[in-house]
Amino acid sequence: MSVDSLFTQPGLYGVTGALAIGIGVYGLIVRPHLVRKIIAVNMVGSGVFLLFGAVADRAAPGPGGDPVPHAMIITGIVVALSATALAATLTLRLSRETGRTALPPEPEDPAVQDKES
Amino acid sequence: MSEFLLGAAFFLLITVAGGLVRVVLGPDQADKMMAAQLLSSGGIAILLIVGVGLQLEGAIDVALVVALLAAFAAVAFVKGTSQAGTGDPEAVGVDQLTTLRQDAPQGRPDSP
Amino acid sequence: MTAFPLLDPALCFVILTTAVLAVAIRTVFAAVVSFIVFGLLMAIAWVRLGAVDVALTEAAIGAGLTGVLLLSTVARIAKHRADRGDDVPILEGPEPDPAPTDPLPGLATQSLAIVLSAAVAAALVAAVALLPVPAPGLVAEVGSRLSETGVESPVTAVLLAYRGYDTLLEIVVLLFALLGVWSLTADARWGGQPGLRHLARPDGVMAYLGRLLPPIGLLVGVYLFWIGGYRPGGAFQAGTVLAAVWLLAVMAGLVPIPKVSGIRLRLALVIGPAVFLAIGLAGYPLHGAFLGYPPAIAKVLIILIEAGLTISIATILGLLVAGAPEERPS
Amino acid sequence: MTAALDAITVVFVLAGCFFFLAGNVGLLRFPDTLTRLHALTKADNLGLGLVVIGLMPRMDHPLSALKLLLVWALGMLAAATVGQLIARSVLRRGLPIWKGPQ
Repeated sequence: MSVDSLFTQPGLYGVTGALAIGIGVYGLIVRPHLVRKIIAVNMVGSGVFLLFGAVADRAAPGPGGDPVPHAMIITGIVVALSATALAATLTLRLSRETGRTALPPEPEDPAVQDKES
Repeated sequence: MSEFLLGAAFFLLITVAGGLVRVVLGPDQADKMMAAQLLSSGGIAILLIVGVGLQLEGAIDVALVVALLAAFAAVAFVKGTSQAGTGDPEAVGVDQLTTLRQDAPQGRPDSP
Repeated sequence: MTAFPLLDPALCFVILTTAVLAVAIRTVFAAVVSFIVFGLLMAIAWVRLGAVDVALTEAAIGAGLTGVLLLSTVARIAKHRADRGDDVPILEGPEPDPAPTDPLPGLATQSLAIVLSAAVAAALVAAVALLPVPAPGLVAEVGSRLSETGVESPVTAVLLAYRGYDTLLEIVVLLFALLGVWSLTADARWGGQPGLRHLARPDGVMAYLGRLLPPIGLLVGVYLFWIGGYRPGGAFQAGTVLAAVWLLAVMAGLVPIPKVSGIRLRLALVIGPAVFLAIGLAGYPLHGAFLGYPPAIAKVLIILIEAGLTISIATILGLLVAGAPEERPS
Repeated sequence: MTAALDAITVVFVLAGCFFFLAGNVGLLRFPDTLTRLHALTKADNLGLGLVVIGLMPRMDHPLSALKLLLVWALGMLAAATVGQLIARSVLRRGLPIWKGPQ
């Protein structure tokens, strides 16, 4: 296939989705704060949906597109919200019990000396 | 005509994206929330223009939903900054509360 | 092909900028605000891609519910820190990061993360470039038997007729997520009202908004529910909008959240899956298969299913964002 | 006739874009939170209104034009209430208020 397909409308949004997934993965790994991890995971989810939506748009260019991926993406967005709500509740429970908003680092990671423990 | 409309949408997008600078710099959280507010009303305008530009009736429904929920995030933010996280900044006796805050040391805020 | 070729690249650039901001910005609150903006821009991207149903869902959930959920989570975390005496002010003043004690991992981890995420992104970009030329799609198949499903909108037909089984499982997944959230309640607070007790000044602006918006929200919700049959819309979008305005009324202190142990609340939760399952099982005698709708009455069945779904989705999403009960049941 | 309608659309949409630009510049350059809030809620709202007026003649059905007005009304409601709530929140938290060029 060719690289210039990346510059068509679906290709462009597909690349945006791919890059959003990359940014989300980076945020998930680097950011210790749990709410930021939730945001990163949501970003990966949105990236995946955008990638899937770009594929759908290729199937039937112009308004409309392929309805099957659209239905799955709608279901995905709603389930992603419920997963976010569950993760947020877990974070709140950890915060209420221990007052901390990040998971304790693994003991053998020398780079992070958790001052509190 | 749709060339002009999509061009206007492009201009709006760039203008409103400038608000992201305030999200980064904004000294106070209210500034960041306001930037999000400007971006949402800019988004409504872009949705309307793109909807008309592409003859997409549905885009106006999307703009309707965004307009309906525009105030939602700001209300959640404002509640977060008021006493005990659930109150209303306009709670009764707010002026008295304000003066209390200035002379009270940074102690634990009482819930209203 | 597109009248103004600059709009899409600009939109993609701003989306990616907001994404980088949401990850790289200094404070948690700013990251949440960036994510709200990201959700809104995604809704515009979906309109540009021609997927209006998805744009509606993304606008209601991405820019609406997820933002409020994260904002109230950050506010509650700050409240917990304040209650514990960690003298961090509640989200006010020149804004300190409510969690200054979260150190970033060392340089080694960060550089490894950059390499890994760059590899993931590069692989996916390559995948996009290598998509087959005759783009695969099910547009023709969906269109061919659309008349038998009783609805004109292809997305609704896929959601409720062709792949009705997925949607049934999805509403059950939502129910389980809510059970998960409620099961995280402290034992002492079980049976209490979900979420925090919300108070507002009775004649204030928040109460005014809480009185004015819900009726309009109800109107928009019913409108979205009804046009689902022949235009972008449907149970999910309607349920999300109804959940949002209900939450607004709750935050304005006008509507008390019914107790977790309330029977009416539980009925509203279960009605969606129950109706869907009942109609699915009725498919055996009526049309010889689970979820088989006889074409003659397919439209009525789908509308019934969507009505049940709208009620349940609105209740579940509202309670999910409200969160686990925090008040002791009086 | 359509030329006149197109002219209306162009003029009003451009005016709307101008006010969005004004609102944005105000948001970026004003000295303190309350003045930025003023710039934000006034300018972007007028911008949205002008864009709506500009788009109304292009709608194929008069009811769609009314729907545009509803979107504008909701936008105004949101801007007004948010402006009031954020201003009150800023006032309560005792943030520095700009007293004019010293």
